[in-house]
Amino acid sequence: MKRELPMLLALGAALLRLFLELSHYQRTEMQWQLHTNQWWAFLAATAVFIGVINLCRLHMHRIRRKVAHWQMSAWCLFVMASFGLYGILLKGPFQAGNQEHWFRWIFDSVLQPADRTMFSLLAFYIASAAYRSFRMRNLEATVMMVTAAVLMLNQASIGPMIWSGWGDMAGWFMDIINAPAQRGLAIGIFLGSYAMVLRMFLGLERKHLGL
Amino acid sequence: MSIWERFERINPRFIFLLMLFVLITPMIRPIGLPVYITPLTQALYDWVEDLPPGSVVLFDSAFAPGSASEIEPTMRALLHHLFQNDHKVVMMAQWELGAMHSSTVLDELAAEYGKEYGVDYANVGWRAGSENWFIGLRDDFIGGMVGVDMSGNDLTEMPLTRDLAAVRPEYFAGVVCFASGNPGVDDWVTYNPNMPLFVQATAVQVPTYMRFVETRQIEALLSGQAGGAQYEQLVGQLGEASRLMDPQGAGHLLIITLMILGNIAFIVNSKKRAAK
Amino acid sequence: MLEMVQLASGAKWGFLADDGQAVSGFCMMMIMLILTYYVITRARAGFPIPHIRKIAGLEALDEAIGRATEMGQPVHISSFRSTVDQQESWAFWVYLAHTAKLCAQYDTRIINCVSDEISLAIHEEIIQTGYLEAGRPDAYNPDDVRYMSNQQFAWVAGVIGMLERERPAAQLLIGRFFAESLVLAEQGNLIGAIQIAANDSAFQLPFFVATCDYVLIGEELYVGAAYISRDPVMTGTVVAEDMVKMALFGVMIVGTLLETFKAEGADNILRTWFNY
Amino acid sequence: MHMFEGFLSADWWQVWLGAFFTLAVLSFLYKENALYRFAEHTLVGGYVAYRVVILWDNTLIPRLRDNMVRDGQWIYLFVLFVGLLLYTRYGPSQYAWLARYPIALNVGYFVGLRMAMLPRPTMVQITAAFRNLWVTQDGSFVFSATVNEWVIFITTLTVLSYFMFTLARDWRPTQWSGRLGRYLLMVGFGASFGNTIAGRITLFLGRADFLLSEWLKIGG
Repeated sequence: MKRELPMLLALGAALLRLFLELSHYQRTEMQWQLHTNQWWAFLAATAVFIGVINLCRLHMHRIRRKVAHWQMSAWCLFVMASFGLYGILLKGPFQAGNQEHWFRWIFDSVLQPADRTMFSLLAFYIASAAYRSFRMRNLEATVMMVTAAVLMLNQASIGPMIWSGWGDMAGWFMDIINAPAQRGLAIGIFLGSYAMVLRMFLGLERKHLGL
Repeated sequence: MSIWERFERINPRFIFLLMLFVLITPMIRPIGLPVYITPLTQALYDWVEDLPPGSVVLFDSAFAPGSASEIEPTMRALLHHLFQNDHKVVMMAQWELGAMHSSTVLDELAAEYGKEYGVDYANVGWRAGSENWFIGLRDDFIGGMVGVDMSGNDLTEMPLTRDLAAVRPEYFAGVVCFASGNPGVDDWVTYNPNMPLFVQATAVQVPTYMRFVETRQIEALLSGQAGGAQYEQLVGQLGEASRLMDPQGAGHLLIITLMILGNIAFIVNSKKRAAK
Repeated sequence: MLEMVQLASGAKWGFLADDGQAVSGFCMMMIMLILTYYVITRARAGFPIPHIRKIAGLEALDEAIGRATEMGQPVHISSFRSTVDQQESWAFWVYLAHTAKLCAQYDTRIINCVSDEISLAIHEEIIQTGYLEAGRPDAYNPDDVRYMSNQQFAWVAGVIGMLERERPAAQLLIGRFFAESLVLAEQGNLIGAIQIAANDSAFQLPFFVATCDYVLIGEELYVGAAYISRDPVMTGTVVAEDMVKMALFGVMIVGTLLETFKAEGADNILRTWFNY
Repeated sequence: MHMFEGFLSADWWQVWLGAFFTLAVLSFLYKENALYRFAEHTLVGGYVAYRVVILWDNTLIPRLRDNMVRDGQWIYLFVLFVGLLLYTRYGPSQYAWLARYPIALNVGYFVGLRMAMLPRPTMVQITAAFRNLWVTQDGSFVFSATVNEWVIFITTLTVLSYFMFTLARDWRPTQWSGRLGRYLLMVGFGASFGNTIAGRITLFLGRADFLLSEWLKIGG
């Protein structure tokens, strides 16, 4: 029950999906796959409160032990509880409230700017990364740097102003070197990941079941 | 310590500060760098021009607000273009935050052209279940969406969505995927290869998607803000993307200058180290 | 119970083609499956298996954990989008189990930040088992497995805040990353952590290559996952993979010869077969 | 002062809250500080709540209310039960193993998907590697196109040969082509990096544009 059944369930689920995908269920007129997919999507959605439990436990511990910045933990829990309950109870628990004006207003004026700014930090990090790592230490770093520079000048419309053929040169790097290199990488990744999938399928990897 | 040695060990905060200065200045005083239109942007424009009137176009917002600056300009310009030519738009989202963000844009543009919800445009949003959900849409659009749009309206009661049985070329003229990562373009290419696919991607993804363009799995590919600026020019609705192309160039110049100086410092210092 | 759905398109014979690449994909699956089974049976029977070439990043893994132990600082290991549906996550679980066990043996804290609920339960289980196997079940601290929302930049905000406050000496970024790759790697660099990345996304590899100390590129991520246990059966799967790779070299060369020498306007037989 | 137009109205608050959180996050570039921590914890708590709300509204409730109760698909009750087994991890420890069932089902179902679907997009990439190494147009030989085809062909093969792990790894030609493949891969990475910088700068420009034209109301 504890060891064999989960393994069997996993194998059964994998075989079911494999059969559904390869057999092209449209023949059966019952659209079995459509329904099984919907059941599994629902199964995944039922896990949503695990994150809430984890977050509560972590921050409750911090508050109880009064570790540094425990006030922030309290604030985090407050934000989660108030925003979540507001969204769910806004139009009653059985009606969708997420498109309601004030719920969207909070999303647009608090979460979205913070999220976008977080992402925009990349503009600075990429400058310092380029400065620090593009040095002519060895041939590898040098070829990477030169191609990056060519593409950068093209992106900024500066390359084409210097020489009309610049765009073509950048395009050559993208289409003739980059695309096939990506292709080689992708084929390798496919083989590697497929071996990984087969290890899961054959039950060689079962770390996730705690076995 | 010589100036070069100091330069090599520069505090990243100085670089951050320089970058801030270089990016903000041209925003206040624009320079006016030119915009070149690429064939891959032109392809999207031509496709929209050739669509029969009243076509239903599926938008897939597979991005988070984080990358909105790169993607939103094209979405706006394209909505201008579609609404001007009297086409209809159904918006779905492979990213949950994309659903929320794009609905604001869609509502705004629809109001500007006086379009009616449920007749000219609709927003069905995001559902849980990742690929399971996505694959299901290929065969049953309304069932996969649990029968409701984002605000809980019944899809079978709205004139626009009533007959949209599946995400197939019979029902939708094409998909415009606004992608900033996974899930996104790969899902369309893998699970629904029959739909004509047009992509506005963030610049970072463009090199990887070039291989799909070559194999004709993607019909048009717009790259980041540059793509937005180009489309804005084509439609004649200059907006955010066109305005921000100048600081873009300045930022690149700064990075290239830093790279060159960094390398000079590196060479000078390694000569010194070798001499010691 | 199941409703009947009107068929929108013609019937398809799955196993017998008519749907894109189904057949060639199915053949590929059978070939890989048979080869893998053959090689692991040989390995189980005790026949010698070829050694795997050295992968620098993998050797550095134990070293990095050792350094964190010496400095008395935690190890941070994370995969951003570690949802259960991705093969990268499955590979990540192998690394996580290995790292957790080592950390338990060395008495070093291991911090894992998660962005998916089901994975959260799995990661807790894996780390707990690692501590159990090392014989120190009570040293496991559930507070070090942290859920930081499933949204990319909220997650990043939480992680870089954690990096600044808790200053791990080693950062292992293994698995699936998107735009946050550079933020995490640069921030790790600023706090002076030794960094190992393993990634198979062509978008993010450039950043990892530029900023991390060691990088496992593409396929190396999966091969490392097989190799890390030093188990001949696992290594056997890599041999099967290499056999297919050799065969694909042959296919590509023959395909190219056919393409070059075929008559004008004729079809390439191999291409037709592969596309089906 | 243009900044204070519509003082304390909803739109004014929206702009000012946005500006506050933008600046709070940007302050991290200088150092980790209380403002940043405030934004960080708001973001984490807010997004966890947002996910719960959106799943509740769009998946859990419609499935149970419409599909289960209205349409009588009672299988969702069973699925719900299996899904809830995951929470036994947080209960008494003798039942914690029950959580393995939903995990096994979730993972196994995707193992099947990957087995069936992973080869599919790759097949096109394999056939795309078949190149015409002698390009002619209207009967005459085209030099530049031929060179490009050769470069594409060699790049694909050498990059793939870098990923030889067990077989033929000690063979001299494989080693050389593997090394060449690694350099070509670096060229590809350089191209990606160079192309990306534009995108990353754009992200900040979007924020700066917000601060300057919507909050401070200058420029543009």
